[in-house]
Amino acid sequence: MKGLERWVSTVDHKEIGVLYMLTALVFFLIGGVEAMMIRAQLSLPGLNFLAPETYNQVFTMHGTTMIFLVVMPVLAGFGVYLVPLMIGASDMAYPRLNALTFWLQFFGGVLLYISFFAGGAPDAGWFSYAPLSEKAFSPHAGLDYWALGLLLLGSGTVGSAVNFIVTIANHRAPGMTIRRLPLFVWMTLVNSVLILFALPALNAALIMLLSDRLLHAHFFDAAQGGSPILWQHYFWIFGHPEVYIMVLPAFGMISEIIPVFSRKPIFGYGFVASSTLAIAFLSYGVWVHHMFAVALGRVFISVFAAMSMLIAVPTGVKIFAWSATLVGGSIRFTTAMLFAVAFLLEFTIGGLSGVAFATVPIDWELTDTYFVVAHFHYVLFGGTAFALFAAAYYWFPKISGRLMDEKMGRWNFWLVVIGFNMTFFVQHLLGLMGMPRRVYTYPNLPGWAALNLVSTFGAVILGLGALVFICNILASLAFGTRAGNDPWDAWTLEWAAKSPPLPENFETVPAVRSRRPLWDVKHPDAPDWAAEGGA
Amino acid sequence: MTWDWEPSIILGCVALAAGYLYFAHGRTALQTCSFLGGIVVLLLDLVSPIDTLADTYLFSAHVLQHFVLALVVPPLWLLGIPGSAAERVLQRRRVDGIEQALSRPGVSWAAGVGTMLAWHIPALFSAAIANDGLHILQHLSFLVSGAIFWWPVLAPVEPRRLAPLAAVVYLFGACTACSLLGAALTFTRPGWYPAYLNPTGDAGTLRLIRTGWGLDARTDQQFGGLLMWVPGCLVYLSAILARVAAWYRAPEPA
Amino acid sequence: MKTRAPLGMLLFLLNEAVFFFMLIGAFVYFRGSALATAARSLNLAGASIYTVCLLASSITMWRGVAAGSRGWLGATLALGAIFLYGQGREYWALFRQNVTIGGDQFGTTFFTLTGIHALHVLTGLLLLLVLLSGAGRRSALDSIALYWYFVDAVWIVIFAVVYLWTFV
Amino acid sequence: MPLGPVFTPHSPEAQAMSALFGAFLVLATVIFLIVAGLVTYGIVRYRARAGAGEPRQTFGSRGLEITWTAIPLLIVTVLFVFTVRTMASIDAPLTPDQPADIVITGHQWWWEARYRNGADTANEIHIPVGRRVLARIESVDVIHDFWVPQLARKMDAVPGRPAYVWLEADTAGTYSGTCSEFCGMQHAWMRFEVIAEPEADFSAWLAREAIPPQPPSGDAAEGARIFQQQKCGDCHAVSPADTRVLPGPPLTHIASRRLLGGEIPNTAENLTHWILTPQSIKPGNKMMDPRLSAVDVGPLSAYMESLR
Repeated sequence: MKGLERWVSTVDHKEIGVLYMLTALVFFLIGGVEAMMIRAQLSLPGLNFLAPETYNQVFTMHGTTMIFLVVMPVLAGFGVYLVPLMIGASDMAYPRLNALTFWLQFFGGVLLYISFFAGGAPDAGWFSYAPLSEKAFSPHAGLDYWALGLLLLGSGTVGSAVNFIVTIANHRAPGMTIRRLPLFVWMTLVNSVLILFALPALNAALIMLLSDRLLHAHFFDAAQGGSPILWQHYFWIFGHPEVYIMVLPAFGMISEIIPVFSRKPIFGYGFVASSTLAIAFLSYGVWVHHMFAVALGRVFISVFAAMSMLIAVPTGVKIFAWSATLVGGSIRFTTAMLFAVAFLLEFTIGGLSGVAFATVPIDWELTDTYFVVAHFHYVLFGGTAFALFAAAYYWFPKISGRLMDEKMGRWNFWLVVIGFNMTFFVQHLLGLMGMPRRVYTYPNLPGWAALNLVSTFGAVILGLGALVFICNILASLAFGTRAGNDPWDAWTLEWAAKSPPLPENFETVPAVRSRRPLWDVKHPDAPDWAAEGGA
Repeated sequence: MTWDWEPSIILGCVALAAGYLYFAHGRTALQTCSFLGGIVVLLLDLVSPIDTLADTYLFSAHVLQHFVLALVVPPLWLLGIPGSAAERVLQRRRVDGIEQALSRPGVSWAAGVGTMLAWHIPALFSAAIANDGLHILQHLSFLVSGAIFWWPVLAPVEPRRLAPLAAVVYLFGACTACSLLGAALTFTRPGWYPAYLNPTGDAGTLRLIRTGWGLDARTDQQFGGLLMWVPGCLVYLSAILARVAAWYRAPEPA
Repeated sequence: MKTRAPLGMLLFLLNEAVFFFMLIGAFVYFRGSALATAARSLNLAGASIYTVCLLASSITMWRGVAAGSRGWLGATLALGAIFLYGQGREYWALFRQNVTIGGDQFGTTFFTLTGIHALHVLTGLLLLLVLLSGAGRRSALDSIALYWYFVDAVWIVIFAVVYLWTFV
Repeated sequence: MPLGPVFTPHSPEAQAMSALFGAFLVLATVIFLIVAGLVTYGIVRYRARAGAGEPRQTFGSRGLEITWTAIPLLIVTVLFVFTVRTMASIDAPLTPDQPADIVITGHQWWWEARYRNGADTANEIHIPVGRRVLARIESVDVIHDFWVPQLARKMDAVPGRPAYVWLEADTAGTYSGTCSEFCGMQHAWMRFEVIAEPEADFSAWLAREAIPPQPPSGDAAEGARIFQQQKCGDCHAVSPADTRVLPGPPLTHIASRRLLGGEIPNTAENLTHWILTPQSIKPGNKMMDPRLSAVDVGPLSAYMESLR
């Protein structure tokens, strides 16, 4: 009981970080089970494994869970755990706010899931288009839970963004200038600014939806003078930056991991850092590409198409920078590095198929088909989740003091890579064959059944890979090799702390004179601050 | 729709070019290109059919014209001024005083953004279309306030520029302001500037615009708003990125 | 560290500013279909009076922070309460004219926007009350003051958009 | 493996989209191969060798960085130009200056197609081969999306916001279409067919659809009586003159249609099954169970069969 009380009342950033990660892991399992249910229902045409109304709840909850209860909290968790360590601080700026924002997100998630026991889960998809999400068409309480849960989650996210910005602004160790921030910290900073500008759009839209549903207002119901398009605008003004909110910290992780295992600094720190800014700015000018199938006028759509294509450029810059970091290095293939390299390829596919949707006529063919499903899973699984696997293997020793098992790591990696591509690559083809998304079943048209079956088999393999990951965590916690403070011979400040770190983090923070303070310590003969471009 | 070689504009441009070539010592080839390029763009902006379109038919053409006046020409000029020449001029007490007064970020920001916002007040904008004198004043004010706005970002003399992160905030603020106006124009009903609802121009031109290009009054206003919003922001964004990239290249002070 | 609390509050208010911007945006979006009801049923004179009270409360807040005086803060509290009372009267008058949130687009946008704002004022009042009861610290006062100025500034925009723009 | 509809377009509009997609596919493949090549080269050539120390520390190269910013910028510029040109060639005007030939309305979960001469049908849209017709897309409830992959662009059917698409087929045939925006429980089966037929056949069909069906006789007349008694007409039209907006699809010429509910073949057996247990084939649809006995269903079914 004592232990439980400690975890509930903790304000230590490391413990809160771990709480975030554990919560996310539990929801990942739940979301994963939902994914399996979806794939089971779709494995063959005409199955009745799930009733249509159940299926619609399951896919809605799968999307909502993975986005708001897995990716957002786990990224916040890594940030909360690592940012103070990486900048040489002893805690976040507001430790109690830190705890509060975690619990807001925790209970937001719980609230979402209570809906299952209160007359049915939300079933209008993760973007709950009005007027389908209005009382007239979704009379049960599921969508009220959805909106309230998201409001809590959103408030929590805003709180943690404020906390990150103040921490990074005011609590850096001496010498840790903005230009020397580890890229993960830099991207968390930019990300937090994105959150401050994006989440309020969602919160406003949710307030308006709740007004409609609970107080009989008419923001979004066309029958009463409301505007369904307004919901789309507001949701996507949040929703597209949200995509980058889910992927920028992952970029930051990759920017830490690839250099360490290539034994070289990141190629073009300045370009990687400023391209992040470019992405953040542009991400507010691209939301309409989610609405290209609405008749909004050609001029209007073209302008947003241009912006959506443009945002591919700073993203491409990053891919090239990471790839170039490999060249000339001395690459060690740990599991973390395997996932990071796989990330490069999978994310490139997701990025390129994203440009397809900026190309308006292609969007007019393929939006809302399985091609979209394939695309955003390549971004969010092939991108963010692969980066998160890499990050887990990379930072687990710091958090637990033990290494994760490399042999199980290989199994984890290959099962996930094979399962993931098998599941989602074929979904590109299904989209091209005309299969719309969000269908609980489909006619037996030529090729559809076979490809869906392949996809389902892939999902099983992917699920096994995820299970191996969880087993690896549990086994390594109990029996893993002791890691020592710096198992990877890395360069950022967190590796100067003990593993796991002391409650106050550091006994003494090493001097920071460049972007790689520990390299300078280890190589006094050739420190970065003496090298061209290293300071 | 014709080219309108208005002598006063051509004379002004020629004088400006001559003055630049005569006074701006120590310029590099790139700087010369930039400054003269600015003049050429200005000339095109004012004498090409864009001007006819802007005056009579299309709000969006007018936005384009102002966009060039405020966001393209002044930066090109500032980039074209050699640092040494600027320094010499700034040594004079009075010039220095004026520079000090105008280049305070609050002042220059308000000058640039305020001018842009003020001219879009429907009454003022409509008056400027109707009255030639006011119209010339409008164009000049865009040029001058544009130059004042861009000075703290692109001043030829490094110490007179804003610190990098301050410049980011400065430009981001301007981007937000012009986005808001642009978005308002994009998403609201046409008719902010009634003259463009039913232009009283040549019927053939009007038919070309309305059916050939598919620009009805609604799309026209929307397009104008979008031009202000998106390419406008892209200029600010490019400036931000250039400033940040340069900052990352510069060595960290010990 | 003196600047710590206000920076956090400033960032939070930035988020709030975007939030109100979106709500005001919705009001403007529906303005065309809401204007007739707005012009018919809003009470400009009444609203002007309680708007002045709210603005005055920013001045008393500023004096209160500068002088560290409980009296000025008490005055702020009172003025804020008058504002809420005034708004309550406006709501009541509208209800009696059968203008409700479930009515037309004016009711929908007006009550949502001003209601959310009133909740913010109420939050500010409660925070002040906690502070005056002796539980708060000096740094909290700085943050609350900042919040209060923000809520007042938002009202100026709302007043301009909802009332002044309707009657010009 | 069958090629998808995206690769088998049957109208100039779909061909334009298809061509753009083909070009995009080549471009994306090339870019992917470049990245994959670079990564593969990196990990094969530069894997750690035993005993080797730290490699040379390099921090970047401005030239390279500017190059790989500039080239993608150029590529997307070109792509944008093609995008705008293709858009202009396929998109119908936002507010056309001609009336629509067909008004296509999305309902939860069926499509209504009403022609200018009054013909009104469901889940089956007839068009003439080789002639471009203007379709107006509407919705009466939630957002749907009209999509015939081989013929036309997607168009969202947003309530209160009609939109227009060109509909055209270069070959006679049946093209399947579907709702492509999630619209509730039976989104999956909100499918329909576009039947492109020669001009003469089309005109004949159109004329036939616009006149009321033959008055029923015999068993069918008994069915018509039951139809009336059960108030089926509150939700279903049985005459082109009936222009009310109804929750159920028009049955005016139901016997001439190929499919029931856009899903199963229109046979007497299936029809009987549907009427007996309306919620079994497309659960969630708006039809309430009339709880008819098998005795009543026979004549009702016969009445339906008589509506040609």
